Amino acid sequence: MSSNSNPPLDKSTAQRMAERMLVMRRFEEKTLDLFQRKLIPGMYHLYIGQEAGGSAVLDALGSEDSLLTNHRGHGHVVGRGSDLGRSFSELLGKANGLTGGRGGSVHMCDPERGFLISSAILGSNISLALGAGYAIKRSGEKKVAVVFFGDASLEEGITFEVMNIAAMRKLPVLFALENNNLGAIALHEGGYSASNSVLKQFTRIPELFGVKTVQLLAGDTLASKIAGAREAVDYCRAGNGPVFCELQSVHWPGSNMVFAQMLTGVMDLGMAWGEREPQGEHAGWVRDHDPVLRMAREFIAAGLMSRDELLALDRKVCEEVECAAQFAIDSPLPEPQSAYHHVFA
Amino acid sequence: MSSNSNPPLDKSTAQRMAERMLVMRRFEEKTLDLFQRKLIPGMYHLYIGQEAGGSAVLDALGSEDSLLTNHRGHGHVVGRGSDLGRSFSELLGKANGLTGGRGGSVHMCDPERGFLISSAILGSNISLALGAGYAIKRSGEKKVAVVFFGDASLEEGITFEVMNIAAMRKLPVLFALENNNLGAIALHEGGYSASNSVLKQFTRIPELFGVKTVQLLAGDTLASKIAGAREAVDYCRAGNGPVFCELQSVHWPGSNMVFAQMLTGVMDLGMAWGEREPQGEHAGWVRDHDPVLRMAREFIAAGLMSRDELLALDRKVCEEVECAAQFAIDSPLPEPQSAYHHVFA
Amino acid sequence: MKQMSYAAALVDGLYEALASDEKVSIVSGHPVGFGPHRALMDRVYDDFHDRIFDPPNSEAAIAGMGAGAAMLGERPFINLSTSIFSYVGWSQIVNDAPNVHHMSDGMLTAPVVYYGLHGVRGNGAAQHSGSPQAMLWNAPGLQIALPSSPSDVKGLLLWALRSRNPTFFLTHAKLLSIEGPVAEGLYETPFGVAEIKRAGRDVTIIATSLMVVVALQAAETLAKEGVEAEVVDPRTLTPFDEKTLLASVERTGRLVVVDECPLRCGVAAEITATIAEKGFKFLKSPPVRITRPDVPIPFSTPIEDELVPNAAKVVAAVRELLR
Amino acid sequence: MKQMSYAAALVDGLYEALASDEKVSIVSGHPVGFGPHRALMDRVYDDFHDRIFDPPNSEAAIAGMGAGAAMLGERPFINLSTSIFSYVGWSQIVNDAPNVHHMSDGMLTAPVVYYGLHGVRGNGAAQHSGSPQAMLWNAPGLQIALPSSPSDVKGLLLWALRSRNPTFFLTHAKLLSIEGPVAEGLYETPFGVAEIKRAGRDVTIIATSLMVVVALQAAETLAKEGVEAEVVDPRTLTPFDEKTLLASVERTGRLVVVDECPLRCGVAAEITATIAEKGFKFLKSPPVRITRPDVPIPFSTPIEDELVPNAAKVVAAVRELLR
Ligand SMILES: Cc1ncc(C[n+]2csc(CCOP(=O)(O)OP(=O)(O)O)c2C)c(N)n1
Ligand SMILES: Cc1ncc(C[n+]2csc(CCOP(=O)(O)OP(=O)(O)O)c2C)c(N)n1
Ligand SMILES: [Mg+2]
Ligand SMILES: [Mg+2]
Repeated sequence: MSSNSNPPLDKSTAQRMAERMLVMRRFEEKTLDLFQRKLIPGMYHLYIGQEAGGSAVLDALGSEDSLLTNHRGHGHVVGRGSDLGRSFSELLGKANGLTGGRGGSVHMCDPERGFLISSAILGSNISLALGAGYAIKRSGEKKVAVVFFGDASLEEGITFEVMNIAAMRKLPVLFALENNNLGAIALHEGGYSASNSVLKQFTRIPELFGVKTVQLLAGDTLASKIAGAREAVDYCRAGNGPVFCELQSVHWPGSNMVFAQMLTGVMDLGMAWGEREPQGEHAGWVRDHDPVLRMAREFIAAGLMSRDELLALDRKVCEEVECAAQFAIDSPLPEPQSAYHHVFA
Repeated sequence: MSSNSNPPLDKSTAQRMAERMLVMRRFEEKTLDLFQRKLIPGMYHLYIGQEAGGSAVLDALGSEDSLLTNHRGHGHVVGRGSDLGRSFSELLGKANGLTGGRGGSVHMCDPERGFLISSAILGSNISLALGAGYAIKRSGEKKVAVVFFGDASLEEGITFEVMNIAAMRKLPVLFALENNNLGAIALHEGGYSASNSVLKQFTRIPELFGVKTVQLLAGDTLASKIAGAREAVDYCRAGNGPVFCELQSVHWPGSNMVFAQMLTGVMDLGMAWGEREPQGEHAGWVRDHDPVLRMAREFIAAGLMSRDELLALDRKVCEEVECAAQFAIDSPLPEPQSAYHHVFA
Repeated sequence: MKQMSYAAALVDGLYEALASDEKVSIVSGHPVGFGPHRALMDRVYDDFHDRIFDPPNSEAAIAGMGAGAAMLGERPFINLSTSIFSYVGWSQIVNDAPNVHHMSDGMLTAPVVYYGLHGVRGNGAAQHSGSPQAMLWNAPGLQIALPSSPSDVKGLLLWALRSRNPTFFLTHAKLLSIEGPVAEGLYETPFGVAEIKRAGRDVTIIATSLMVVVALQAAETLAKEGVEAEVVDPRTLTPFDEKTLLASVERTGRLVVVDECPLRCGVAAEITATIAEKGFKFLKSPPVRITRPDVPIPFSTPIEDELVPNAAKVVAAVRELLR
Repeated sequence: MKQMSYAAALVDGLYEALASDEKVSIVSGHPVGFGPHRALMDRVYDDFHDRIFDPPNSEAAIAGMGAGAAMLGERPFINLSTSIFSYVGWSQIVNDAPNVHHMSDGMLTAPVVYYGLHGVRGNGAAQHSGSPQAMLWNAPGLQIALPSSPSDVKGLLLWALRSRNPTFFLTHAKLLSIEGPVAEGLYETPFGVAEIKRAGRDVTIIATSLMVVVALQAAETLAKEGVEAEVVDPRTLTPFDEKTLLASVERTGRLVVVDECPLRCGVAAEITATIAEKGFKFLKSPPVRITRPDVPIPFSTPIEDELVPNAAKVVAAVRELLR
């Protein structure tokens, strides 16, 4: 989607997108903070740096659609509108978390908003989404099943099987590849997250099966990404079969190691308009690739939002996030005896 | 490999090929006979109709190479030169079978000839072959690991994983796809063996991973097939990495159902030169597609073998097969107590 | 009650399920194989053609698809054919479907029915003779059914397809042809209710699936010697009817467990351990397991036969126990 | 003897194996995870860089690759990382590698070593807290090691990498940091030899892996109450040292089995069944199992803790048993 012929964004879309992206970012910054304060047990994975593509897809969905994510799903869940307090509570393992502290970071789930339970087994969630598409197709409804997954899932054979079946049955599945591989450090270089495949152009996989592809490249404008995501969702909803949507992003260097580090501090919107210069180890990424700052620049340039509107929105979001985190901190842990609940329905 | 610029075959190659293909065919005709006489317990799958491609690959291999096959492996094993008596004995579950009656039809194995144990789980044998390639590469020897598999294996995700890894590590694996799909009847049409994929051009899979492909099309001459197979094996042996070799054949209609039927009787070489006309339900296949008859016609036309030479060779093979079958029939069953052997080395 | 084969009863159950519930659909339409019973499915194909999907050979994707569809209210019957093909989709079957309900804090369920033929089917060799039920029993959240009679196979299937939980439903190639009375129309055989297939006072024989038939044969022989064996069939492993089993052992004081899984950590291990733990005081002699030994199943008949539990082995064990 | 951590001993074993046998190679080079122990592998990477392959996330292909390479004489160490990722390659692990030797009539072997971290690791939630060993124990032809100490992990690993059979080798995240004496250089701890980790006369506690540590803690507490528990660690499940276990129960007359698998068909089931069958006359009271209940492991600490066997539960069970 690098063409510039997209219709200009309207203000309400810009407002929604800005809020969604700010919520994603501020939520994750706070998550890192809570983790460093030892309030979050276990593993977690931050969505920082991937806000643009994910938000574009979420914006294109309707309330009736089904969603699944993977281990890196905070952004998708809060971007879909799940309660921030219950989301933080889940990360903290609290009784009023989204799943009562049972799933934690890697199994975020909110059925009221169409969010089905997510598998943290690479490739599995893609097969679950195939099932959601199967169910939707059988019901005859005009819904879409979206699954977000990382580039490493393309190393698992099940993903190829799923594409074949989705294509064969023309199932309404939107395969949303979170390709955060640009600039990632591979395992053998001491990093963790880079994909390990001879295949560099991932859209060739769906193409193999005749699955329509849409690419939202890292450098694309948000307007173009939104148009691309809508095209993908509409195609799928119209019953044409599956779509593979590559959401490309430049790897946030803070997550190159297993435990994320925010070496450049929390985001400062002032950096979008030169009021302040990014400092520290990741300054280059912040300056050139931070999708939230890029969003701010794009919206200001297009006259969709002013600096003040953005700052005000950010303050509101920060307050909500702060308040939600406090809610989670103050919330009770689950009762030990509740461990035995919900094995069978 | 449809180009006609292949070097002409020499007589000794023709002789070897003719013998190999006749052995494959006569062995399988006898297998069907033994099965119908209720001497073969369990499931079995015949190699009839696929002799040309398989023989071409086997002819290109050296004695040091490793081989694996799948559930439809009789042709590969006897074509490699395994003892016919011990091969029949295996099908009959006799103590002196290739694996003492432990493996049976779907796990033929002959390590002395490089034949490793075959998995009858679709895709598994391909991953075992990846390991053979890994071992060869580590040893630094100029060997090749060949794995024969059917088109249904391309529906299993593991096959995609294997190709990726083989390509990444440049492993000397020859993926020999036995594509017997032309004219096969699919499950939903009451048949069994047709592949079930949106992908119709199977070489696109290896191409995706940058794996070299060679096609031996059903209609190609044997000379061309032999040249193609040699090209594939030589490329692999030279350390260039894996090759995917599609061995295409026109489905033998006798195996369209689970239990094969020979509605047109055993092969009669006279049909190659019009001495007799094929009769019965599968006459069309025999006339146009039987690879053994086509071989006979091609060799005679090229002056590589005469009718009499072919007939004499066939008589010799038939006698050997007959004698081997009788050996198997006369052989003892394994001792019950031997069941417990060889669980651990 | 009509007399019919196990295979016919299974197909009947599938037909009734499809006819009575729109949400039921079939993935891979040959649950009774491609052999002599194949034609039984014709009427299902005829009447519910659009609810049967014969998929590619992609067991992992299909297993996950079943769980995902079930999360949205579908009732998929996922036929894995030979049940050990479940190993190819194992992660989805034991680590996705059964966790959905718990991980979602009870908000979601994934009531998919996985289906396959287990056991030593006759010359299937090592790779096609397996029985996954012992492994499956160690996966919390998954129901497991092992019907041993035509009546049970239909009733348990209909129960499974209405249950709110995921189920692995296992039949046996050697059961497909056995005949028995089967009620017409819709009926459900509840999970978690063992059945005493034969009453007896001298020894309790617990068995599932084909081994129930073996146990009943053994009981006939023993009866001629004056020994009355009680044959109890748990019918489902999860849920597991400990009570009926323990009550039987309380009456007889002796236990033989017959099972077709390999010995170590097989189904017989759990049954024996449960009775040893909770019925220790009832036991007048050590519990006895008769199972496949821990040996891959070979192809050839005499060496295959050697490894499989049969009536003679059960009879011998009971005689030894009562000596 | 040097004092070192379990993680360091494991890495030491790997290093020695690579140094002493050309045929050993590693597929996926981070067996002690990406956390604090990661750096231990640096010297292995430095010295054997070309013998480590960090593969794509393709567990099924990698599992099959290991078995295939082993058939040609290689000694691959296949790290599946979290051991439940083995479920993705389950068919290759339980239905290919262990059948090679038998199916080939003894002509071939597939001595691959599969490796992974099992168990409830702390906030891993349902999908990452599993223990595959019970399921694996039902796969004939596969060796299983569950080292519980630094010395064992090195010695058993070296034995596994020289054995002629396929092995699944399981460690536990919560064991990685425990310290103990470890001999330098090459030594092998043979499979199939249980070790009495603590002698005692009043009750036998059989445990594996992390549960040995739990059992030893419980034994300390009990000792203060005058109860001397014997803690026996089978160390390997296949081969399985029944003799040492039975001899211990013969001495103590009482049995508690502690295990981190879910209850049904878990490792404790097999151990309990074996002792009930063969040591019935030694038992003065019913055998007791202390295991994870059949519940998926939830993420949050208090509900996770509730489900995991711990020293307090073992102490309580022993007290109850001796009352
Ligand atoms: C089957 C399986 N193998 C391995 C893992 C361990 N694992 C969790 S996340 C991850 C890397 C994921 O990379 P990618 O898909 O690109 O997602 P990203 O973290 O970059 O968002 C791995 C290997 C797993 N969860 N499941
Ligand atoms: C994982 C797995 N799924 C299903 C099967 C059952 N099966 C055996 S052969 C076969 C069809 C094979 O077709 P193809 O690969 O084209 O080989 P062909 O029989 O045509 O030679 C199937 C589905 C199996 N062996 N393994
Ligand atoms: Mg990634
Ligand atoms: Mg085929």
